[in-house]
Amino acid sequence: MNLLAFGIIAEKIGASNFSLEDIKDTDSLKEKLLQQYPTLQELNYIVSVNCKIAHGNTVLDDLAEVALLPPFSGG
Amino acid sequence: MNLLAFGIIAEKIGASNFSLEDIKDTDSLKEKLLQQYPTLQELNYIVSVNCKIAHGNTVLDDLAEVALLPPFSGG
Amino acid sequence: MKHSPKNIFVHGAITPTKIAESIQHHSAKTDIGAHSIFLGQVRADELEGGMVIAIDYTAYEQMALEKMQEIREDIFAKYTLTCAHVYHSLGEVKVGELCLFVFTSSKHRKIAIDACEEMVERIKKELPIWGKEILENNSTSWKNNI
Amino acid sequence: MKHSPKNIFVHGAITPTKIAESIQHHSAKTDIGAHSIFLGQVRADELEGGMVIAIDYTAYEQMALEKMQEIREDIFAKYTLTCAHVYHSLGEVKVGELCLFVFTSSKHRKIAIDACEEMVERIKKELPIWGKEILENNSTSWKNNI
Repeated sequence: MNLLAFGIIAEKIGASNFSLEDIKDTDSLKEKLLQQYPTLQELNYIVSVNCKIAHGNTVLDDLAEVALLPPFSGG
Repeated sequence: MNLLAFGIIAEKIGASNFSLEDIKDTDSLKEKLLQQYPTLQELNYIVSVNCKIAHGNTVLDDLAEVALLPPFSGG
Repeated sequence: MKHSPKNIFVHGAITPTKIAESIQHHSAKTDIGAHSIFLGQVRADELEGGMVIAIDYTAYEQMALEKMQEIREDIFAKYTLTCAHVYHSLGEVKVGELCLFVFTSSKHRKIAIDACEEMVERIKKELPIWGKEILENNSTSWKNNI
Repeated sequence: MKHSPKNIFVHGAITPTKIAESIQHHSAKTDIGAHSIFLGQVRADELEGGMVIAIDYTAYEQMALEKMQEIREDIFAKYTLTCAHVYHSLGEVKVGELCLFVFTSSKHRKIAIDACEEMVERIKKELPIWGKEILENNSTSWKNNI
């Protein structure tokens, strides 16, 4: 599954575009991310699926555009 | 006493600068104005003395700058 | 010591260029985070005598400037502003042109926005300025803010 | 039918000239009586690592444009606006330069002012945009809107 990362998350991961295997939902995504990138522990972020914020645990389709979004700071 | 008139009051009186004799306070000013300019009857206006709005009946000094101000409509 | 009141009156319409220049002047004030601007534009209202094509503004200038100074002092006492600017037209302003420009700047947006709104309300209510609407058939009608 | 979202992003700072042009374009809309404008300016904040000299903005552009379209539709449903425009910078914006321009127009002032303020609040809170503050020693710090 392809993932997009933004802001401080992209900085910690070292990429704004990367992939992870065997992700069935947003909870397992977060778990896997923590295993692979322990520095994410201290960061807040939300997950969007096809440009909509995922509320609660959301099943992920391999074709969905999934993104990791730290707190917004536009303006 | 010299008087300034603005907006629709100046239009009704036909001058933006005119004088009236024997005015001791704002009540007598309003009375005198009505006698001389009966069309003011239908108009709302307030009186300012030296650029301050006169509240209630106010004694007038011959050297004061007295003005007749219809409702404001700036902006 | 009392400051002598700042002039706010400009003859004729306020131009977009003047607004751009005014914004540009603030780029040197690097503690500003937010600007709030209000612009009044002359509207082609349909009155009984026909369409409005312009408004002719007159003011009791000395009283308006003294009152504006008082409003400015109240606003600066209430809000932490970096600066505040007000311009109002005198004379004829055509439909579609600008007659009022209120501009506040602050470190934070809420302060700039609230101060700008309060200034606009007070300017409309308290400044001795009168607008005479000129209609397409050349008849006139005194504007009423109520 | 769903409209395709309007672009709001501009590369680098928003110039006062662009703002003047945007105001000028509204002179033909003669039912407008009031414009409300909000401008965000990059502030020289003092952080632990030193002074902020610029902010580098990035966005999840597609999501931001879709969300902005939703905000725009909500605002038009709630307020009787003639028009509303939003521009946000991407890339580097220096201290003193403008990064956000929100512009609403209406027949009456209260509507334009309230709609502008609500748009600004929602833009800051809901658009996936990130500002990275660049300090004078070239270190960086991710901006936090809270």
